[in-house]
Amino acid sequence: MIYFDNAATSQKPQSVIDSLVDYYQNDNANVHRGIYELSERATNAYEQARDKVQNFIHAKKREEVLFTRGTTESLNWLASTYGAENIKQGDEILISYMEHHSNIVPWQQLAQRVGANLKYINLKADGTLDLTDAEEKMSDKTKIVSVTHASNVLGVVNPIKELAQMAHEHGAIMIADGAQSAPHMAIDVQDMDVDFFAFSGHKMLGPTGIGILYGRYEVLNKMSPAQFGGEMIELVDLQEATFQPLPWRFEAGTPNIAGAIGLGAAVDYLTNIGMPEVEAYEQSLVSYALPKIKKIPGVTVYGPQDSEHHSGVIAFNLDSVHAHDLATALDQEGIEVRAGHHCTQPLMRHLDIAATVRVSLYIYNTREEIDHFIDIIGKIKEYFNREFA
Amino acid sequence: MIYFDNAATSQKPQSVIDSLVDYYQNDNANVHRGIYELSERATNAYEQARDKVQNFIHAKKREEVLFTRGTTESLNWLASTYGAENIKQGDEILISYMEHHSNIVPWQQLAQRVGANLKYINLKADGTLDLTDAEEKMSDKTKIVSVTHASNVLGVVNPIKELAQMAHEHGAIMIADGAQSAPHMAIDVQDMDVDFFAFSGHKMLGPTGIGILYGRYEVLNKMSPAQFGGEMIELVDLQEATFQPLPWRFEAGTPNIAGAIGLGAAVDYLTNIGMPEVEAYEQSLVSYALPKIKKIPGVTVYGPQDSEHHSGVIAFNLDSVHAHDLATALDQEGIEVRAGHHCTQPLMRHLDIAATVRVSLYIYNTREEIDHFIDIIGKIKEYFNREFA
Amino acid sequence: MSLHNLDNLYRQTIMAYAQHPHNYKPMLETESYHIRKYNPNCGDIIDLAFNMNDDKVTNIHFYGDGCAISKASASMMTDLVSGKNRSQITQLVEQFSKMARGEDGDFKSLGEAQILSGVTKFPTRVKCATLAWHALDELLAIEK
Amino acid sequence: MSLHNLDNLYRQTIMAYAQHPHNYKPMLETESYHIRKYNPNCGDIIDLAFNMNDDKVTNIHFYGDGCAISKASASMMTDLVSGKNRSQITQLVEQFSKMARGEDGDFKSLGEAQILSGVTKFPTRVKCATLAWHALDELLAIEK
Ligand SMILES: Cc1ncc(COP(=O)(O)O)c(C=O)c1O
Ligand SMILES: Cc1ncc(COP(=O)(O)O)c(C=O)c1O
Repeated sequence: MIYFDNAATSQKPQSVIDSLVDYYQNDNANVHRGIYELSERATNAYEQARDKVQNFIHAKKREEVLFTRGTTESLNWLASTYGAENIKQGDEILISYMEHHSNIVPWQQLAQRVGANLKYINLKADGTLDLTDAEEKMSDKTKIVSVTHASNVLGVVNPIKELAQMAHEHGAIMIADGAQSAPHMAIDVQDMDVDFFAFSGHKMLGPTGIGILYGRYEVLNKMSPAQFGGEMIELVDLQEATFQPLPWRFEAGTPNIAGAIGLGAAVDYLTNIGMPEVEAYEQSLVSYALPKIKKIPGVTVYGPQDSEHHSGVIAFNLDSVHAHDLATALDQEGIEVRAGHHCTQPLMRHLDIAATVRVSLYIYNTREEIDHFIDIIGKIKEYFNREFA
Repeated sequence: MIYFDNAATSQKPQSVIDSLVDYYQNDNANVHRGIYELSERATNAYEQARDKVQNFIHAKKREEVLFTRGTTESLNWLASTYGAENIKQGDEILISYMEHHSNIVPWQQLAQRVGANLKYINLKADGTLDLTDAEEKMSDKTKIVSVTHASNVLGVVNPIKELAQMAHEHGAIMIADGAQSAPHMAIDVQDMDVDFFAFSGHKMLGPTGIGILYGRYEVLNKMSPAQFGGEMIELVDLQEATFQPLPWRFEAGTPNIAGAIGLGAAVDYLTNIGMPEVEAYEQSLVSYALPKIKKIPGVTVYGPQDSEHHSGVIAFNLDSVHAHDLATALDQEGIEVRAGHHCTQPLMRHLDIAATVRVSLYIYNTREEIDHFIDIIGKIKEYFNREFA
Repeated sequence: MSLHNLDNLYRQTIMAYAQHPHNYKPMLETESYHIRKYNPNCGDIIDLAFNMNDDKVTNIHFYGDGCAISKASASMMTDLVSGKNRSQITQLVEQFSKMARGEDGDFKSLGEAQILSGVTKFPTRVKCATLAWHALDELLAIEK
Repeated sequence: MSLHNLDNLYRQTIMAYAQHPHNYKPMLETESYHIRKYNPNCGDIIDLAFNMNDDKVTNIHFYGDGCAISKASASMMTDLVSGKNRSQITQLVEQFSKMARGEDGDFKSLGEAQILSGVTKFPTRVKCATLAWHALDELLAIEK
């Protein structure tokens, strides 16, 4: 099987699977509560995973790293806590046309509730963010700028650092959706100067059900918890309660302990390879694949046309075979790609299309797989372009 | 090692661990999105887990079963969606003195926000719920009654069906916290006539990071989603969105797919034994353990004093050894118990104590373990009660 | 090559319809019955419209971006129901749903559309085949 | 029986203090410095109070429900700091924290409380040993 759907979720290395088995077989206990050794081991493993993530994204403090279910939950928490507390009627939230639904709908809901306005940064013809438009759409009314670091469709990596600078000049906070960047490149939240950064474990070799919300300490520490109960609590009276310090204040109930440990193992795996190496390898795959895909007659590739500016996500359409028919045919040949709107309906409308096929690559993909893929595409075209009448 | 901390989290059978490994190695893909076969397999496995849970708790429809992170998240969702939409100033929320923080603090927060009143049902001297007090405290102002099905401290199982009837007579909805019941007895949400039922996978042989919110279809279907983005969405315009039908409307973002599948395997494991058999076996352990613990000089057992009315959770104190010192000493002997407030601070104050030791049993515990435990307790008492001066 | 597996799905008749769909034309906005249906799984959109004359469906046509399966299915469906009345059509919709769920039965009344039963071997594509039929079903539920 | 491992923690001196704690008496509510500290991990509560006389701590005492470790630690701490001034005490608190974190150093100034270093082998119990010291630290931070 050739797995080309890594933007949806990645496969897992043996070391990640082993870390889960090892926890359940040898260290299985709840965290932060027991005063026996097993629970201490579980707690250590869980908190070490936090340290690993801290290093991975170059956060200043371990308290800035919160475990969530994934990117979607991280962004929802921001909308329901920071958003609800800081966004008032007439304020503006700025996102872009290339956002994933998870970075659109939470803000829509917030905007509707408080009477704020949700605005969209335009894209240029090559699919990259229009920074002039971003600049124009920012004003002192702008309170939140939330943009994806890397697109899950266009193969674009956005200049988050520049956006953060603009946002901060207008007194807004900067949120980056790192779901498609954290798995594929070195992340430095301090250098990018983001206030929040969200990503998912399952897209970066880790388990399902675990993700990260990074928050700059000063901002995060003023934010109310998103959920209540369990170990996030300090003192409970009958009518009120006080809470633990960061990061535990945001981790209500028994967390996904095995998930965090598995994510830690995934971080280890990626760190062993080196994130610059991961990025370089994927870049070499793209420069191999993109020209070949573009050479297929009748193909339209969305996003930048040169592989230098294109990440490992390649969305395209054939004029003669509908995206879904193509995906089904590829599946018959054991090649797994995605077809559809990729949870980016506003982007699809912006591009005036209903769906695309998407190939998304990761470290275990190879040039041979790409060759085979190109070969099969040719055969599929033939298959569908016979005259059937 | 003797593991007596099952109320915190349970150990996992090999079949549950294998189900995780099998998913990650053979079916790993995202759900509900792919049009290739691997994704279809992942989706089927995930949705089959929902069917298994539906059967396990005897829900009427599969749409009534939502996957969450655990009991705490389930209860928080209820407070932040059903609660926020239906509770107004002056309304009353009724819980009990034996609730876990996760079934207290979300309601406190809601009550504070909207100006509602949070009331507590009294306990009788034996630790059981005072139903006369419950009846008295319910009125037409009562909108939510939320009570634990089984206590995580007192070894009490509450008459949820009776409470639900009372609640419904007053036009309130009935929520049961099933964190300590679902792992240990047959659950029939239709027979209990609850509107919502919450529990955690990790306490019933399943993985961490997965839990259930059951909701009666008519009530659940009127509730707004708790989180937004990903597969819960139908159509997204720039300023608004429409959502999928139940159950997916409540499952934003990539869910804990492996967690759900593992929970399904745990349900299979328990169903194979049979929940009445599980309950009977635990009952036989309690009737063996409780009299022996009560015979220890200087011991105080909290909750019902007769094993017939006592679940597999036994909280006690020794007059001569503080709970933490006892737990540390037991840990040295390889016996893992919990000491502390068990996330029930209001209950601790109600009992006028700071902490207890807690033994909580499960299907893999044995009489031999209990014998050894009793034996060691005696030795520990001797150790601490020497004159050290 | 195992593309011949695809022949179960992309039968000659289906592909012919997909390449040259019947009753495929833009909405006039004057039809008395019109619905836009959306397949949230994939993003496909279908517009379906017709008039009712003497309880009989007339001038039925569809339009929109769709895969071969959905276009062929809409084509065959519009051919099939044209000139039929509500109760006849309701029965046909039921028959088609049953077939698409993979249940057994005698689906002769569906005519050419029987060929779409191959979709049951491709579970992820069932919605493509049923989209137009669901649209029709919703329109018929409206009493005018 | 491996209860003798416990001897690392429950040393004779510690147990003697736990059984017969020094400066263990209820709050008077007239002390100029008073704090209630809570260990959220376990539910233990400690009340700590003293007066300041000429920048010196006097009449220091504690009260509350606690395990042997926390009682012994509070006992030794109150003995140790009684009569000392802010800056002396701040140094002692720092020394104790260092020791409890398992760092190397010369902790002679802590006197008998050095014996509590055994707690570093029982990580889940470190907070029991430090609770009273944290309470003291917080009280000293208050300028009056
Ligand atoms: C850019 C982007 N943001 C957010 C998400 C949502 O991630 P998750 O489903 O893990 O919450 C995804 C992945 O689907 C994504 O590609
Ligand atoms: C009665 C009760 N309710 C709720 C919870 C919280 O469960 P979780 O931590 O899995 O969310 C627990 C377990 O700690 C419990 O015992």
